Amino acid sequence: MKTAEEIFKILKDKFGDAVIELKTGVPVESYMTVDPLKIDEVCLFLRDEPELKFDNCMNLSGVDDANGKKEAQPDGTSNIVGGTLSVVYHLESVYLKHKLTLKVSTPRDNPQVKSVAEIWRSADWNEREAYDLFGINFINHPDLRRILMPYDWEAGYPLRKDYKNPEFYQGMKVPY
Amino acid sequence: MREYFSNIWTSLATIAIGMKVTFKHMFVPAVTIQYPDVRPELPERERNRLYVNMDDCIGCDQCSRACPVSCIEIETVKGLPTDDIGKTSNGKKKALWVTKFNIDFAKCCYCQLCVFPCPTECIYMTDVYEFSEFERKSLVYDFVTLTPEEREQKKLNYQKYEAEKAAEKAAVKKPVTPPVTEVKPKIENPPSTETQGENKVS
Amino acid sequence: MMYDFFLDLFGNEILAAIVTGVTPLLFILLFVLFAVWLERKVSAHMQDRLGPMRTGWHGWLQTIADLLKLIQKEDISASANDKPLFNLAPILVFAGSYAAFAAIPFSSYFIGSNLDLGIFFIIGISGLVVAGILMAGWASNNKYSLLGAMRAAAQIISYEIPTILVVLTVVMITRTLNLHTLSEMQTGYIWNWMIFGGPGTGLEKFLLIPLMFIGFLVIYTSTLAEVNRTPFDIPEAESELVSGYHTEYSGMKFAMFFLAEYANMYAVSAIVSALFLGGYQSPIGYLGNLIGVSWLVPIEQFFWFTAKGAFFVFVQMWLRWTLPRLRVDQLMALCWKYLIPIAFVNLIIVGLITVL
Amino acid sequence: MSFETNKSIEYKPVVKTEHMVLNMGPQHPSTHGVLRLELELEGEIITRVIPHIGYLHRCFEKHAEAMTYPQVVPYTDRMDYLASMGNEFGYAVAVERLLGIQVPERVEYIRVIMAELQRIASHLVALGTYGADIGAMTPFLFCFRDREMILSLFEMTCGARLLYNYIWVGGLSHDLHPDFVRKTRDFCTYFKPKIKELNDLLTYNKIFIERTANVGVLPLDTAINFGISGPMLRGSGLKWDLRKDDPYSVYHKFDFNIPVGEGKVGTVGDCWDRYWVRVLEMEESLKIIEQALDQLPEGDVTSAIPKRIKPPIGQVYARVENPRGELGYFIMSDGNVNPFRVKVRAPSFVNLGVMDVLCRGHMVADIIAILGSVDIVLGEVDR
Repeated sequence: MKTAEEIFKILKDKFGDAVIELKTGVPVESYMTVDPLKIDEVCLFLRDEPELKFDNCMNLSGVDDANGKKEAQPDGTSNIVGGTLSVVYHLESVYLKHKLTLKVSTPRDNPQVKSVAEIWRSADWNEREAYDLFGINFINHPDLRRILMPYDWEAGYPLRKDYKNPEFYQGMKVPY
Repeated sequence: MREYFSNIWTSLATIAIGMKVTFKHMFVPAVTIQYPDVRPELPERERNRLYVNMDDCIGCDQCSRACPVSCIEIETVKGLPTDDIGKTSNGKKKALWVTKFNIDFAKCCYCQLCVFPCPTECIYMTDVYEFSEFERKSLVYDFVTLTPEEREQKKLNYQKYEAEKAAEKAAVKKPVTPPVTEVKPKIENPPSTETQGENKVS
Repeated sequence: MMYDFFLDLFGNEILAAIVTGVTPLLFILLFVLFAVWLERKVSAHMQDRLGPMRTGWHGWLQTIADLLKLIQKEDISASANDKPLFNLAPILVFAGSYAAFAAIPFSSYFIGSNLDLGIFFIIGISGLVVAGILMAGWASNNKYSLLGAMRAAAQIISYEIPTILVVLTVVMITRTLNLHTLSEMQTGYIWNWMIFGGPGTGLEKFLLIPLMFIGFLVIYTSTLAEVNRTPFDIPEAESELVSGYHTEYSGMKFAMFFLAEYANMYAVSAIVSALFLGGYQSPIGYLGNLIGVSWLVPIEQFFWFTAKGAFFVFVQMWLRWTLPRLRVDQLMALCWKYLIPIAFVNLIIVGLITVL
Repeated sequence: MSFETNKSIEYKPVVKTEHMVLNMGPQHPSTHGVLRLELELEGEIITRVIPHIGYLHRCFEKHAEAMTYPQVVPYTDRMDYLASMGNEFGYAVAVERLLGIQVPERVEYIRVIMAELQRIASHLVALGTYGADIGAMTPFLFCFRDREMILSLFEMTCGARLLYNYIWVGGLSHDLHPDFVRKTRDFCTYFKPKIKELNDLLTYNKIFIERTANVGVLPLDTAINFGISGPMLRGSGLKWDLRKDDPYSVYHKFDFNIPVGEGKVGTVGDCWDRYWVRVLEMEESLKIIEQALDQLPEGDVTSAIPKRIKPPIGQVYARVENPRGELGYFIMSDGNVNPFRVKVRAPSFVNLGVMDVLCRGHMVADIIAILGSVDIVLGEVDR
């Protein structure tokens, strides 16, 4: 059993700048920010290191940080330009019973995160879901398709904060 | 070989045990009830169709805001100072005409969230559960007790009153006066005879 | 038999033949009406339910209401169906099970045709059912139907073997294939039935009793499989193959399959009771003989035969609402690894006993 | 009737033949809702399973962003509609942790009773439909008969049978009905013999064992790597239950066992083990309910409900043991009355991901057995 600080120290020694910082003191949950393009290496280390042994990825969720600039559109809605999308990983060790929250942030215009689906298979569908609903591109994912939305959905990524309902889908009017 | 015969034996034995259970149940009284003839007794907290007691409704819009599916639509018009809108059962004077109180039961999710915030306990869930309709729009229930003409009238009255007030204001504003006097004419302003007549009818 | 009776009555061969042919059909229809209602009621009461209650007393008219509904239904046929086969299949399936009734002895007078090869004819003609089911599955042009039909064919053909082996065991003792003669041999009281060693006496009879019980269990299990009832309803396993070979059928064509299924249920029950439980013979003697009214005896026999058949149909239902279903490979394993060896060993032992 | 079941995961074809692609669902009697499975078959042997989900996607997460915190509760009901109390419980735990409030003891006890009753109800559906999938209809109706009694208890308490909106952030919508304790005790005594009857009728039935033992074996390391939780993980032999391993609410006060799969009739982690774990869990739930009823403290159940829920900026991941596994809520707050982001870690969603591994090399009929033992609720998979 290790605390987040100890884990952060181990990771910092091993990966240096790839592990950016440990945010503590925020309400309820502290988390560690990691470089999105190094996340797979960090995760593999976290899983295989005998004293960490994070063998279970409980949850993987995409988040739209909505911290970009809002650009008003002529039809009254607004688009968000710039800013970041994030992916939050909740890891846990079944045997050592400690938990860890990782967070990666990636630019909204070209969101790219290394996939951890090969490390924890539970991340496979969760990453597909994050891709489906946020448009985060998971590099090296074995099968990155839409999962909840129809495969031919073209109206964007629904959980982004500036998502607008399309008027038509496949020639059918959407709001019944 | 031994396994072979034990397999045959366990198969026959477990099948016989299962058949015994089902046979016993042939003589157990049925648990189903013949629904339209026999009706289940509903508990007192049953959550079915909503009912609004409009006598108590003060038009505060809290139920509508609490609703997660926005199935309650409320529109209110301020009563004129002279209007007698009536009192709620706990003795509060009402200040608003409720000109629209629609609940769309096609949307309602029967979560009871609207019931709790109501200050006068005038919206509550009843145990009426059979209210299917052939058309979806007939599931929109209108609870307002006023007739459509009256509702229009109330709106018009208030508009007229506002307009009069605005005109008054404008009239008062021309000679620059302190704001206190601005309110004063409102009270003194005699309501039109029309409104009074309308109120008597209602 | 029945044909001669009607020939005497009408004096016209064609009319007599038609009436003789239609009588089992009437019986099938009435029986199916009853059996479908019984199935519903049995399943309902086993599951602490009531079942149909509204149409008539305890819903006994429900089957007729269903029939009316099925007649009115649109006869849907998909564009990719093989139309001639698709239309032919339900008729063939029903014809197979209907033809089996020709040789079933309902009473000593009520036999469609008193064939010398009665039991052989029934087993042969039920083969038509397999052809019909295969046709239905193939013509539907539906993967589920095809899988169901393939399973059905494999299943029915496999299970014919233990059936025939057990029939052979019985035939070895009775030395006849004629179902009428076979039933007549089991006359008298309950201990003359084949399941209690048949009409013989002495040590041989007592040696035969356990073997006959085993044979009875084997043939009952395998006939259950031949008519696709749970636990062997794999061809139409509704949780896997939707409805198997009759997924694509609707309206009256579906009703034909339905009718054939229930008719088959009765047919196999009748065979089992004719072979082992004395056919139409009463276990307790006849009232007609007692009071000297000879025409009452065939009616009593008819009653006993129907009752025995209905009892086995009830047991089939009872099993259905108790047991889960097997998987297709387990079904085959049950047949080839268990039933056939048992039936075969049984056959040899019975053969030795009868020879000695 | 012991038949060699197909134990190998990889199927090696002997003759090169064309594969058949069979679509199972979204409208199929045994896909438990609108799940579509694309099966690649070699005869009747499965070479690949591709699940397609999303037919019931109702954008719970998007909805939640537009709702205030109390308004989300009725929506959580609709995810795992067979275990609504558990969903509400998880949500309440998450938001309370975010707000940092403590709820009265009585509330916690009532929540535990409700969650455990719901677990029994949910497992009854799981076991009953499992029997129906395998072909036995009678256990299905017996299970539903008993489940109705639990639903009546819920109806008495909060007025609804399925979608309760009962467990609120900080409290409960109603206190218990005066008759509740007595009737629940009656139910407990009524229900114990029914479990035995179910075992006689289905669990130990040879045909049922043949259909489920050694089928769909899920090894433990695979299970953990796939993030499997709940009875599936326990069926694979790991004593892992959030009620003990990450205690929330007042579960630490109760004495109960965590049943695990032991491979009693087959291999550890086969379908029968998963089924058996559920049967045993019902008994454990009864134990918890009885203890909770004995210790039930007095108090007010609505006193701790905040008037206005406005959590500080922050995030929380709270999880509870739902009947189907670990139900986690990841809630991000930006200090508004609406949650900024709600992500649900739905146990069915994660558990369904392992279908392909479980099914390879088995037959079409086994798909049904495996899917039934995974016990998914599509409302939760698609959210």
